[in-house]
Amino acid sequence: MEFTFYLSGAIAVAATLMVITGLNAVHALLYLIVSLLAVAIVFYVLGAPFAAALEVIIYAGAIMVLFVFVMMMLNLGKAAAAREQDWLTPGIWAGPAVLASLLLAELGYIFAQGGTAAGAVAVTAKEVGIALFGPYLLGVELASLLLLAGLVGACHLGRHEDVHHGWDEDERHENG
Amino acid sequence: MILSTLIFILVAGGMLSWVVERWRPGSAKWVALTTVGIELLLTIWLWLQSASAMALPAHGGWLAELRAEWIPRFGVSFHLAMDGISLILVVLTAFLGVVSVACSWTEIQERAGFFYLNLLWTLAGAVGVFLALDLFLFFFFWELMLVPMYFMIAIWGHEKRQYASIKFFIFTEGSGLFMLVAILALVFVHYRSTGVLTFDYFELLNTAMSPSTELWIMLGFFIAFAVKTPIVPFHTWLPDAHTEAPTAGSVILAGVLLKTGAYGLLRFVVPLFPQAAGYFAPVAMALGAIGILYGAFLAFAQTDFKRLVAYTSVSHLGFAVVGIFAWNPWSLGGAVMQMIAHGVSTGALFVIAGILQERTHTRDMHRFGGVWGIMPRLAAMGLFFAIAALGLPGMGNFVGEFLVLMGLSRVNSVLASVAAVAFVTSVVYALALVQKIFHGENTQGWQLHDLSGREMATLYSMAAITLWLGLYPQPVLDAAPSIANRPPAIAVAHREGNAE
Amino acid sequence: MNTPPFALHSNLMVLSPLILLAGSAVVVMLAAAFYRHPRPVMMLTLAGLVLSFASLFLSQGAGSPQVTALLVLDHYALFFIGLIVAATFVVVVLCYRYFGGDESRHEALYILLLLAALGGGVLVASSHFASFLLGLELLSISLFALIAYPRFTERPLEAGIKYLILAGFSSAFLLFGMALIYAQLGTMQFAQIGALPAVFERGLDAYGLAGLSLILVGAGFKLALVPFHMWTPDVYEGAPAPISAFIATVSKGAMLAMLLRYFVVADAHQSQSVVMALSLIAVVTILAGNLLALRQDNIKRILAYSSIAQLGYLLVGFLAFGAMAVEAVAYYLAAYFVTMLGAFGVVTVLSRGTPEQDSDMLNEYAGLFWRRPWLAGVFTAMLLSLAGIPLTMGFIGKFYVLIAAVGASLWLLVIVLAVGSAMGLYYYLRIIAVMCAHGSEAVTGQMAAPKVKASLAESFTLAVLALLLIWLGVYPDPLIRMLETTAVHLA
Amino acid sequence: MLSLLWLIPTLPLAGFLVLALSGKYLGRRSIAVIGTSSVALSALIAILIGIDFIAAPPPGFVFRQEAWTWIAVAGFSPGIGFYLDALSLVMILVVTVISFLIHLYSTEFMSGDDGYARFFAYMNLFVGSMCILVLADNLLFLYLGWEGVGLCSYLLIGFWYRDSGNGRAARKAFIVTRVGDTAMALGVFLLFTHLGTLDIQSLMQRVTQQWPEGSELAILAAGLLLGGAVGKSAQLPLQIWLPDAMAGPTPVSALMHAATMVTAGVYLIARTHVLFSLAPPVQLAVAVIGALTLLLAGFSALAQKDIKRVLAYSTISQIGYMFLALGVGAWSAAIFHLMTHAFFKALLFLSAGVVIMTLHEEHDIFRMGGLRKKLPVAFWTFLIGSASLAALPLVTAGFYSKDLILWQTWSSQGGNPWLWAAGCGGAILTGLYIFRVVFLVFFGEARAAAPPDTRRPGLRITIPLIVLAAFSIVGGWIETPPFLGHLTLFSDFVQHALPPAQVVHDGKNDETVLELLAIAASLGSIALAYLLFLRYPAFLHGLMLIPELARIRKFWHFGWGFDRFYEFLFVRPYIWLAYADRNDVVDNIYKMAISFTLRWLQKVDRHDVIDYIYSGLAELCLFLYRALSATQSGQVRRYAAAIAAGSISIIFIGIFA
Amino acid sequence: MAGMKMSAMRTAEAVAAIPMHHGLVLAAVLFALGLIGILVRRNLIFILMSIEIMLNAAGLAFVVAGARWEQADGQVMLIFILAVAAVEVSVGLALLLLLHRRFQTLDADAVSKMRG
Repeated sequence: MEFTFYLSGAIAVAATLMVITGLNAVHALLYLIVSLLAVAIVFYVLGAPFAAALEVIIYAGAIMVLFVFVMMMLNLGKAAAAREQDWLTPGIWAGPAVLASLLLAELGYIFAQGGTAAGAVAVTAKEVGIALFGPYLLGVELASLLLLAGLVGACHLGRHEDVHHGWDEDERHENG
Repeated sequence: MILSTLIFILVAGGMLSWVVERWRPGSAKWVALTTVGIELLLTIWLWLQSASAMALPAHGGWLAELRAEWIPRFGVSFHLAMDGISLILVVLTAFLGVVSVACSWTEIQERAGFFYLNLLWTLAGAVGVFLALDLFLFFFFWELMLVPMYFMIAIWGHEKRQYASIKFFIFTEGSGLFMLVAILALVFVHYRSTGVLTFDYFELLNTAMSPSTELWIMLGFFIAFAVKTPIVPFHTWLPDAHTEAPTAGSVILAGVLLKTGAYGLLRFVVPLFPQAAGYFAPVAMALGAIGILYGAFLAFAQTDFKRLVAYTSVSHLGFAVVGIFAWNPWSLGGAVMQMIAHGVSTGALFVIAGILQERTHTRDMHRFGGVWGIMPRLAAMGLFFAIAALGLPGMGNFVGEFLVLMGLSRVNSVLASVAAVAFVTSVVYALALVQKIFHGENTQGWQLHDLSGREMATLYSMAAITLWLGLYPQPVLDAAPSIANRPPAIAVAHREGNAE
Repeated sequence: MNTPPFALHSNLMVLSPLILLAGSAVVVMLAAAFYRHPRPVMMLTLAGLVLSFASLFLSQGAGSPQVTALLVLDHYALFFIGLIVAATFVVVVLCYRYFGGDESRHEALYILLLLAALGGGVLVASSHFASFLLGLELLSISLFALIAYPRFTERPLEAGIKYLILAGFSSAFLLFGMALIYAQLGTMQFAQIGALPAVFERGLDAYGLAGLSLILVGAGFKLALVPFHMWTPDVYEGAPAPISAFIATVSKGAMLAMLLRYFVVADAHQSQSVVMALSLIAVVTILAGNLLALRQDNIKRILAYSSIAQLGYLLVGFLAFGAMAVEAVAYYLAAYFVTMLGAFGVVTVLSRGTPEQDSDMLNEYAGLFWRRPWLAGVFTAMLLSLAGIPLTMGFIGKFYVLIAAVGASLWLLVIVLAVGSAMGLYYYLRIIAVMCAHGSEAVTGQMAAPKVKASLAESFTLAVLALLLIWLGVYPDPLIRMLETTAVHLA
Repeated sequence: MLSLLWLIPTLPLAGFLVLALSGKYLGRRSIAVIGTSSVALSALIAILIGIDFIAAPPPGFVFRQEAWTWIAVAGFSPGIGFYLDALSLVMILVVTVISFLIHLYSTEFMSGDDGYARFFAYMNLFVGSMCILVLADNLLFLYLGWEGVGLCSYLLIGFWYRDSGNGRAARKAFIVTRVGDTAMALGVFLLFTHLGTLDIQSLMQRVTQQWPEGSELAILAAGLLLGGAVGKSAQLPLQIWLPDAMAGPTPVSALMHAATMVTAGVYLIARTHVLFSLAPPVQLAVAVIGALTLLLAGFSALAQKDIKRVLAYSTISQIGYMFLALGVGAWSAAIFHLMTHAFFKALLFLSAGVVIMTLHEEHDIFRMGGLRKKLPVAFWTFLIGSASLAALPLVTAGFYSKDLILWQTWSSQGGNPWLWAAGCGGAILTGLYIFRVVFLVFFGEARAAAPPDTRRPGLRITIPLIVLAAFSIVGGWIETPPFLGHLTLFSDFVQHALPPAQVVHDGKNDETVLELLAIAASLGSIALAYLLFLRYPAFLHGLMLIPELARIRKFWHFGWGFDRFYEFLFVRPYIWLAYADRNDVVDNIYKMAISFTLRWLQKVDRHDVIDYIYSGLAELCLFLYRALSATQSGQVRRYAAAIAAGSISIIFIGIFA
Repeated sequence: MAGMKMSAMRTAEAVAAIPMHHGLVLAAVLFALGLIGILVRRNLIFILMSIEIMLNAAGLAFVVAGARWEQADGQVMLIFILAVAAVEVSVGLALLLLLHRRFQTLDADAVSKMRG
């Protein structure tokens, strides 16, 4: 079991690395899905089967599908990949890499202080459900409102045509 | 009640003149004049009343007092009180208020309503400063009077008004923040030792502090007052502000606002921190003496009339500072006298500069000369006040300077000798002023009409007051002892210093 | 989880302000779907806000303020919810004409505003990481859409994208920090975090410190503290003026209130090092905020930088910790709300004549004093309040903060505050000076800014704000009395 | 009668006020009437009071009158009060009477001038101030008069204000005397600090009670007062203002040199003689200063071309005699000489004024000559004045006073032969330079560029001349040396206020010998002048061809180079520094400190930051503003990087601090 | 295994005993990679993906911590994070589409007109 954790962890890291270095957005997205799936396995190994399932269904499923849709709409081709190639000059990596490694070093230092304990029992879907609709009831309600906000926002922003004048003058945009 | 009336009249008068001007242009100045006139009458009435009251020791020197709850959470109350020194400064403020309204009469044509609003509110703030005995309230007024003054400079000022107004505001307001911090520190020191959170002057008067704490807190106050007074090297805002302000602004700045700084030293710094002021007195006196000489020195080299006068203010107020920190009856009397006399005489010089500028649109002294030939009355007045500025006996400034130096020579005769050099340097600048403007040849061919009746009334009354102060200064001097009678430890410190 | 005994009725009563906000969002949405005209929608929104505000008094004392582990609607929370609701009210009033009035369809705006207000309300009432997260995100998500609301105009879009990326980025930090604290203690409830005396496993206290630091990053982003401030000017400039007002007030205020609660309840102020870091941030924030504004020519950017500096001042009060600090922060926030709403309100009113870009360049304000004296007067009052000049709430606020800080002997911060305030005077005065300009300078202003009359509602709102500013600046006692009880409840 | 004392200064002051306020509306006639009558009245009152005083002396030969307490602060209570004793009576008589004569003279002399009212206003103020100075009962009030005199000298020297040279001379006068005044003010502080009063009489009492002779404080106080006296009386080293003061109208010079102003120093020392006698070193200094001044000024007078400058140097020189007398303790001799000098010097100036007026403002004696016939009144009066100045024996007032001084310089306690020798040398010089003028101006042939004015002086000019000439002759007969009847009216009278000189070398023979020597000096010098300037002028011309001598002459002409010396030492540096610092060095320090910092910082950014800058501190802020602004790149990735960096720092502080 | 706590009340299956800090290190690494992604990429799609990576890493950290304490709270938080991520992505993608429509680019640097 432990081995599964480390293996899937390694896969997640490798796949994520591919995501951030990838040139082709669709490929990168696929790597991201791989990474998410690997994380789902980690969840399972850690005794969180419900989380693992959600990770697969919502994250790797629903959210990533959104990305796919958008990419299909934009229809990014070879030109996009070439532009990525231009943007990703080697020099650009140095600063972020330093920052990230500093952060990692700090976090690593913290983790090295302790935290060797481990959970021994899995937390089942049932327990999660009880928690969700017990103490976290209001959280769920809020999450629904959060989704509502996202819905309204995305709806407004994504609206293609707008018959009214005022601020949203599509004509101007189309002419220009 | 009368005290809050003094402030309220000005506030209301300002509002009224603004409103009235919108309703009927040209009437604002009448409203303003009436307001300051009433104020002046009230204060003079108070003064006459007080002459008897001040003699009574039972009053503790306080002529009137008003105290009301304001912000109980901080122990802040609306506490006004008036003793002799506040009284004469309020009288001065009211008088210069009349003068400044009079000298703006024709100068201010644009947006007169708003101008008089600002003018009267500045005066209200100054009166508040002179009357407030709650440190919060004091600070409140202290900052408050700057805003309308800022507007006066920024809107009705001369060429570099933006620069000057912002510099003025940042210097004074910024230093005010140090005072605020110091006030809070003092309040908390008091709070920790007594458990009472209060900003009341009397309560805070005898707060026990460690010497270093006392020194630091005192420095906070000192910086604010030093900027306002101004004490070299915090004076650099002053020449700009005085030069760029409209005439009324310069008059009020020099006559009233600078006095708030000296008043602060007198009312707060020394009484609240007697020991620290004692340690610090040599430094402060040295700074004052430097200011006396430095201001006179720089005044000589100026080519801008108002700038010259501005530097003379630095010099004159240096006497006040020295007098306050020498802290004996003579020097204190001299300091108070100097404050009043400087207010009138320098105010008059600014009025003269304003009259000239209104007619010629320049303040550059190179472009003047021979004004005596065309405006003899103005020139005579200019000569008179230049002479007052150089401290000729018989004029108010002399009494102040002489008493200050006499007091100082008791404390530190070397410093007194150094400061006395100003007797010479002041002659140098005053005569240079007279020479460059009034004497000499009228090279520019100015053809100017002499003083109008209004201007004459203004200047003559100021001249009369200067003479009166010089020949019978007793009413003013009588007001000063109410502070000096309470000799705090600074006097002891001096005495010890002398003994060594 | 130690859920209090379930008492539906009283809990609903207690929750009523938030429920009403959420409910009105839903009602507004439905109304907008059926009756597509902005005016009734706006009216409904206002009604919802008024109701929510009214229910604050209902909520108070209706029962135990703790509703589940997530929310606690104590005095403190109610005060800030009231502030948020009132601010939202003002923003809604400002938005209506700004976004085109009756001629334009902008119903979604009101839904989003209500939801954002709800997010703010949840944030100030949260007593648990989950509600912290959800409130924060509710606020952020609504703001993304609000900032980019004029969708095809360039600057709002840019601002929206920037805000989205950085908000997501910083939330990730925040979440990671929460996770670390959770990993250390096994609880996410503030009160329990504060109450847990011992750590079960040694070596874990660094988790807590790092977690707290990361939470500060997330909060610092929302509060625009240096060095997490960089989005602020761009977003303020890009966002529509009323929305900038909303970001400046509700978003920041809610986060600060929340953070203060966290620090006090979860005993975070015991961590010396984090407090030190925060002090450092305060110093840098004050200085950088003021410096950045010095020669800025865009009013909205100046206000943005100024708001950065203001948050620095607030942080000084914040770092005093204790009853006085809570009061100081609350008062200062109230003053800050009034001031920022007023300032952006003026910008909003002036911007209506310029569709492509808000009228926010300094030269457009030249001579405003003579063209539109009342508007300029209000703006001046607001600027003076920001500068902390007496007669305004800003002065009392700064005074309060200084009292708290001096009481806690935070000398360095006090000095920096003084220095910063002195610097700040320059750019506030610069604006005022420009507004006072007359003659040729003023002509450019006249050319640049066409005259648009303020609507009655706008004028009324601005007048009320200005009066409030001065009334509470001269006689702050009523508000202070209210705050005293607030502080008692929290600390 | 005595109770009218206060009117003496008040009347001229009132005249001043009337003329200053309403001079514009008055005609010339009424101006002249007001201006002159105010002084005339006060002279009249002075005379009446004098008669009263002598006839019925008040108790203790002292009369006091206080109008009101001027300043009263904690024991310091100088009043506006007058003090009349023998000394001040003599002074007040001299001042008012001579002033009246000069005023009368001026009504005609100045009749063509624009500033007629202004002139009389100033003159009245001058006289009023001088009366205050003389009558003041305390040092502060005296100081008021003292400064008032200084002011008026400034106003009157610069009376013709259009010419900037006059302004310069006027300012020089005021500033130089003010240097002395400052010393005096310090002396006043010192006296009050240690003795607790400024009332002159009680001060003198306390001085004797509290300070032993030769005590440091006494020396210091006397020295400081001497500073004031030296300034006002134009003695070394502050004598430089007086020659330039000739820029004013001639009556002003007369007034200043004869009655007012320059005598103030002498009066001050005489008034406070008790203090000076307690400070022997200072007294010696007074004598030495007097001796040196009289010699230096005598030489300078010899080298002048301007008739008024000759007279000016002569005044310096004569005041030197008075100082010499004061220095040796011959108080009454000094005052006596003061009086006679006032007569003949006023006379000299006024008659010189007639000459100058007639020759169209010609001052150069080498362009005059042969005026004896054309201006008989002027000639005779000038001659009388000169004779009196040169101490022509027996017939002139100057002889008696100067001889008294010379004798007491030899004989009194503080005297010594060197001082006597200096005085004698000075006497030779005096005769030489004044008769040089007489011979050049009135004898020989006319050398004037333009023909002289045909107008002849009217009565208002001649009457004062004649009266003064009479005084210059008669004035000395009230005090005569032993071998000439030994009248001592003057010293007897004055001794109520001033003690007689402590004579140590008594002896009639000595005195006679010395008197004869002095007479010889006087006569010899006149003869020498005759030979050199009238008889054999070629000899002198020949001498002047020797460059060394010419250089010495030039050196004397420029008053021994004092002017240049001060110019280089004080004036130029002050002006230079002031102008260099016109923009306020403090402001610049702020700016410079910051621009240095900036230069250093600017290695990052070569752009000129200083251009935009308002003020110094703002520069730093602006620099930081620009630096910080640069971070606001608009690129979201950079912003994110800042957040990341910030988080790293916070965590670092959080876990490691 | 040290510190293991068996709850008799729960019928639970044993899980692999992964020390908490190992899980957290994994989360931190993923977090750091996401961070690099945001700082390096200019394409908005990649930036959004990187944000997802970071949020996911935070979620992972919660689950790891929840596992350590054997509580459901960690997973509950993950669910909330999922919701947040979903909403953020949806709004983000909507903005991305707008950007593309307006500028025909996905370059984040293209929208940097406002500065200073």
